[in-house]
Amino acid sequence: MIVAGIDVGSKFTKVVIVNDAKEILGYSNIRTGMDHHKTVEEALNEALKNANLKREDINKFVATGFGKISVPFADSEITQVVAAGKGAHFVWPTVRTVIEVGAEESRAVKVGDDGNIKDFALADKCAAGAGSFVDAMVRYLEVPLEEFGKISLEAKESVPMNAQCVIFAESEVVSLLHANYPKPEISRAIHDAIADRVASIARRVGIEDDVVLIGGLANDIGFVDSMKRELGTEVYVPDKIAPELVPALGAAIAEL
Amino acid sequence: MEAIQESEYWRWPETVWVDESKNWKEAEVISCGIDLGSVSSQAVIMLDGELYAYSNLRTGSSSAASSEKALKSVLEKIGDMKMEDIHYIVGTGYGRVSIPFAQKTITEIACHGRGANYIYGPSVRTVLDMGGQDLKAIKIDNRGKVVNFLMNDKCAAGTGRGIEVVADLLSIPITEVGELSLKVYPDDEPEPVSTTCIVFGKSEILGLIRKGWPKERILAAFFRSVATRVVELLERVGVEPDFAITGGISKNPGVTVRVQDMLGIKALEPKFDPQLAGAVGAALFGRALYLKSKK
Amino acid sequence: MEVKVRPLDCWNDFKKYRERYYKNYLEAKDKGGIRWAGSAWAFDPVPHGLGEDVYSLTGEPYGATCAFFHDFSRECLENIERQGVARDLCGYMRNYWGSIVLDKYLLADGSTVSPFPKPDFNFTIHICCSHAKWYHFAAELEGGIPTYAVDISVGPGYMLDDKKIEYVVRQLRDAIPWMEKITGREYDDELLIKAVYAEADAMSTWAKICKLNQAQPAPLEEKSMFSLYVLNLINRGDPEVAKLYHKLYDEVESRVKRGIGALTYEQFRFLTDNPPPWAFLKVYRYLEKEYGAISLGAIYTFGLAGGWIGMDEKGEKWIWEPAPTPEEAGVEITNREEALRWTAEYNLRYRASWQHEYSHWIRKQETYQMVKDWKADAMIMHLNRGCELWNMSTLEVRDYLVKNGISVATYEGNMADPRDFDEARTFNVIDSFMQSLGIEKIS
Amino acid sequence: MGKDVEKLPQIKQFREWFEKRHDYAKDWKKKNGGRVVGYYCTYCPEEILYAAGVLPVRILGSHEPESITRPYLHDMYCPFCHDTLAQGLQGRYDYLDGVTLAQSCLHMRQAYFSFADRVPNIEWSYYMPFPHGVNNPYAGEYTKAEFEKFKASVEEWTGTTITNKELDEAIEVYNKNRELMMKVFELRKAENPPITGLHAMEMVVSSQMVDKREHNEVLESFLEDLKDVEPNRETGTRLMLIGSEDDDRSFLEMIEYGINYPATFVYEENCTGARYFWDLVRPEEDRLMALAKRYVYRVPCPAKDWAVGKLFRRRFNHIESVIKEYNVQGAIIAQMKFCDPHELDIPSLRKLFDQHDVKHLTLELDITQPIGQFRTRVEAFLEAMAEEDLFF
Ligand SMILES: Nc1ncnc2c1ncn2[C@@H]1O[C@H](COP(=O)(O)OP(=O)(O)O)[C@@H](O)[C@H]1O
Ligand SMILES: Nc1ncnc2c1ncn2[C@@H]1O[C@H](COP(=O)(O)OP(=O)(O)O)[C@@H](O)[C@H]1O
Ligand code: SF4
Ligand code: SF4
Ligand code: SF4
Repeated sequence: MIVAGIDVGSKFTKVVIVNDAKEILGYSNIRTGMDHHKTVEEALNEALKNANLKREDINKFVATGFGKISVPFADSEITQVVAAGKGAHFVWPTVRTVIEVGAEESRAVKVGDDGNIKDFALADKCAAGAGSFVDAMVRYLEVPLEEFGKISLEAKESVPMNAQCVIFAESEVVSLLHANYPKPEISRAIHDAIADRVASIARRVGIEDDVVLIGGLANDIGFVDSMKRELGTEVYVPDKIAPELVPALGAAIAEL
Repeated sequence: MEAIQESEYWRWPETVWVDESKNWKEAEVISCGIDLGSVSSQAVIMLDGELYAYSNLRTGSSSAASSEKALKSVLEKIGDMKMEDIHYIVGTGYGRVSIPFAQKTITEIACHGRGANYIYGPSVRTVLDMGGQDLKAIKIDNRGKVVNFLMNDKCAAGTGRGIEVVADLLSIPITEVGELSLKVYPDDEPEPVSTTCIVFGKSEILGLIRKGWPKERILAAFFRSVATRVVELLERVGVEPDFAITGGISKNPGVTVRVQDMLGIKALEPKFDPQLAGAVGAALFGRALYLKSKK
Repeated sequence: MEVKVRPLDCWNDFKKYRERYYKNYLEAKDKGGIRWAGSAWAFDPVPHGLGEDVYSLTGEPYGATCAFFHDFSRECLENIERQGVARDLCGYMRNYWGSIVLDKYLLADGSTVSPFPKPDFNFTIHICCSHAKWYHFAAELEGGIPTYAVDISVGPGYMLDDKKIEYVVRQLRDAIPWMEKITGREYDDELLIKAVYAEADAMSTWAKICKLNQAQPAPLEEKSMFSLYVLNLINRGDPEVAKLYHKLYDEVESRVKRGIGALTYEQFRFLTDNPPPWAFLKVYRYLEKEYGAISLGAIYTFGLAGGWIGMDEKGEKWIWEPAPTPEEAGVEITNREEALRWTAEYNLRYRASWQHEYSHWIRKQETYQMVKDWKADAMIMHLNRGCELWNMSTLEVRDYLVKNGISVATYEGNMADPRDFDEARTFNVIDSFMQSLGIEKIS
Repeated sequence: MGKDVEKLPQIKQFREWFEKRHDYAKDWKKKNGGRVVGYYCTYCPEEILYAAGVLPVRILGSHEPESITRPYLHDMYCPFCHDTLAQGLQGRYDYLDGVTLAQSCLHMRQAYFSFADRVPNIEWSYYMPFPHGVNNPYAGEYTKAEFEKFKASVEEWTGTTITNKELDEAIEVYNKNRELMMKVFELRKAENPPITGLHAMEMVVSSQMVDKREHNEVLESFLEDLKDVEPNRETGTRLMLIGSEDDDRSFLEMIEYGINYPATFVYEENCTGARYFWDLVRPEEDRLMALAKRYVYRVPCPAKDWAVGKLFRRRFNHIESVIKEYNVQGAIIAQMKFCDPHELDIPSLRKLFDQHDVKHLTLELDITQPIGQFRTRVEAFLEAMAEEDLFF
């Protein structure tokens, strides 16, 4: 049986195609447009191309993500929590705490030995901290996204940020800029602020090793570093597959 | 995976302008105001208290550089004026303390009050300044002096940045969002988005997108809640006519039309770009300070 | 398992009572009656002694009614915030003040009338940081209505002693001449005694009804309970209320005997804790329809309107057993002093919702025991920004339950400010929770 | 030549105590072998603890961002509570042997319970019911009864009996401290006050951290030295600070030392300022009753200040007299985010200031302060009262 997991995220739509043996046959990741149906079609076609398959070859479609209702042909739907838990457990079997940070949302999922979900927590409002914050900051700092994480590692000190609200955090960043703080320090301050907020969600479920970080922001080494410091424990990023693809993968294997 | 190219819908146009009909060499006092905002920077040159030239640019990552750039662009546009020719420079705005060449700094609240008085005339009593991150309701007297003011503090919702976020989310240029939202106004206006929090509101807007709402309805719902917040702030200081709107969002009819209708008061028509109000006020203070120093 | 369902026969009686209640307050003056306003927690029997034509308006249920009609609520909230009132204050209170400022009074059917009927006096209690100040500020908004607040902050019931009870009784004692002076009426102790009996009867009976919901299938779901429990929050000193609860008890008991449930398909039993987001009761409907999930009740609906034994004497275990009425306790109330003492002690000791703000330990036991006694599968907690008292300890309770093997989901909201609720997010939480527990959608 | 207040050793001492509060408490324990109890809220009858040889220290925050409290305290609880609990969870208060709370707002209650449960080494914790109805004639007696139980619990825990003599001594030390600080405040009525709000805050907060006897000694010499102080800064606008807990140096520093326009606080009507020490214990035969009356009838906290019978707020009367006596020109209402008790007074408070022609500015405090935003607001606020000569 061949299954396609489709994760319609608020910013990116991802498709992962797997077979019975849980091997990844192909994947795609494209920007979620205003027209979700169209985006889903495009992402699927790209993944099929990548896997060298035809649509008819797929036996089952599983949708997840904030826009999962935009996959009219899905055979089943699973929530982001379950997709994250299943996916992370598959790529990292010793995981107990999964932390997913996407463009708009973050969540923490606690999984048991068997990969079952034991507890979860979603970001509350007024505590939002996720990828789009980074995207906005990159614009202020005028550095490329890829650089942004790297320079954070060069920081010599941490500048605390009063980061309850993303918008106010932005204005704090602006004032740091105006106070001529070096960019590495500011980058680290931003990463620390997001890590602080994400950690507060994760702490609700309790931190238990191994901690695995997934979602787009896991690509950001500055953020991973901040998370390690904030939680005081090792934080792993899957190496077999890009971290933002893990939920789509989780969706696919959930139905195998 | 290759990087994904993003369009920047939040970008608004920059301008540099000079009044060719005037000769600055004839002026007694040349004053300059620089408003270094979180989003935009303006440099205004005034000749004896009359607007002569300005630049209106985006604020970059270094405040000193942004203020220099703003001043440089306006001087370049004028052509033969040098920084030394200016008698007094006053800095204002969020980054006012980091303008290296400002002789004095004055808050944007005082400057917007003074600027509104110049742009709209001495009858103005209430000024609403809607900028990048702050929302201010300012009461002034007939000289443009601040009598009282209030600023948003609980929440950054309803500010320029919030609007930029939404423009980006919907992939519509910032200069068009306001007009577009008026398509359904006032008869077919949907309920406001239930929360004014931009962070929370964002997920609500995403939800509306997913439900397949047309963009103009989403924008209408969003601007309605922004306007509600603005009106709340205004009513707390007490709106007295005449009423004027300054700052970047004054160019966004999606907000201004709704605010005026909710208040039942028409805002005055500006003589020129109200985004300049802060810098204009600063330049006017510059003139006063210069004259004071001469006395 | 498919079960028999049928609507409640006495549903209409409750609905009518509530409609009449709001009308009576409005029209009190036409009949020469007296109006007072205060918290649902105020010592309701006390003003009853002023006569049989004394009508109250209790603020929390009124605030909840506003919230239920969310357009009106939005208008109230926006109007009061324009006066410089902070947005994070108690949601009921802001609706109430907003209604005063708008000068519009909301009736139970959602229609409004002007002007807002001012009370002759405010009579309330102080337990959270807001109650007394709520009416203090309301009085200012209304141009100086005499206001009396009884301080009840004497600690949990199981630690009561004579001095504490006396502190409350003395304040109640003083309230009577104060009311006489304001209203120019002579106080009738007989009416007070009648009301005190009625109160205990109504509250203990409600507790007995709640206990019936331990049955499987559960005869009541919480959404209907919202319409039933409320009579104890608006006029429990009225003997008619106790009568209605007896009638309800009989009906629910017979449902249990005959195996009649509230849901056709009861697949999942859960409890809640806080007042619900009144504008979004669809959360409950969604759970019922999609998952066959029934809310059996909450420390809110049970604890607010019911008299319960509560914490045992050592403060170790919570006992969900109905509190004794005077008859059951073998007490006869014959005069003002005895009546005041009884109502003070009954409320301080047995009003469950007055216990758990004195320590999260109490609330942990209260909640844990409820999950056990009502055989619930899980808790769905509302992190309610609208009420700091009901939201107190919620996260500590969550932590405790999870550590004790009980599954918990939380969602953010506000009981009375529709702007603080994110529908999409909430349904996402619910779906995630159900899926993580392996509960399939019915359909 | 007068003295420079900044150089006074007492100012340095206050600041050192303020900054090294935890070290002080640890040293005190080593030196005296006694117990240290942390307390929440200014309604705690410290005299009883002190009489038993216990050092009471106020639990305060650190103004550093944190997220470790979020699993236990909801976001809507005030930042002060998050901050204090975070201190406990981070181990900064591990030297405490006990913790207590005199019943106060709900936020503090929740913080207290989480603190008492989750901070290691705490062997004694006591939640003391305290009336909310301090404007009510029976509150004194009820309080006295609660103080008796509190005393009994302290005695049982420490294995001591608190005699009347010890109570008298404690009351004397505490009263002395109050008196001395009130004298310092008296000097602030001058046209050019010798100290700033920052100094006052450090003085009052340090008194909550150290043995009052030691503090009294320093206060006495401080008062002596203040006589010779020559104010060397422009007083500028005379400000009053209104609010709850506020011991953030950066905030006061910014306002008094960091703005284009001079300004000086002449009075702090808040929990870490005057409200802590204003009003003395008036001795009477029944010591606990004397104590109860002091705590019940002192200038109340907004959480407890509401109408009984007719409309009034006792705190407002006090504020009015401060405005007059200290010649207050402007008020900064610095309120903790989500703080219901204070928020409930603010609309009426604003009216009060308007009536007295005192300009006012409301700022919302968080764990750390967005100093940049505050500066603009405060600067504009002061600017509006000055700069007349720029308008012609
Ligand atoms: N290389 C990278 N460095 C930093 N951040 C990245 C990188 N790649 C992606 N991101 C962040 O990840 C986010 C997208 O994450 P994703 O999980 O795909 O989002 P969603 O599923 O919510 O649409 C973007 O907002 C971006 O900030
Ligand atoms: N041409 C325009 N059309 C619509 N909106 C605009 C335009 N120009 C600026 N804006 C809005 O104004 C905001 C910037 O306002 P401004 O007063 O310049 O901010 P600040 O002074 O705080 O930097 C932008 O965030 C944007 O929302
Ligand atoms: S302060 Fe920020 S995060 Fe909080 S409600 Fe406002 S916009 Fe949202
Ligand atoms: S905050 Fe809660 S307990 Fe307090 S008055 Fe409001 S509803 Fe009642
Ligand atoms: S700031 Fe307010 S809410 Fe916080 S502890 Fe103090 S009184 Fe309570």
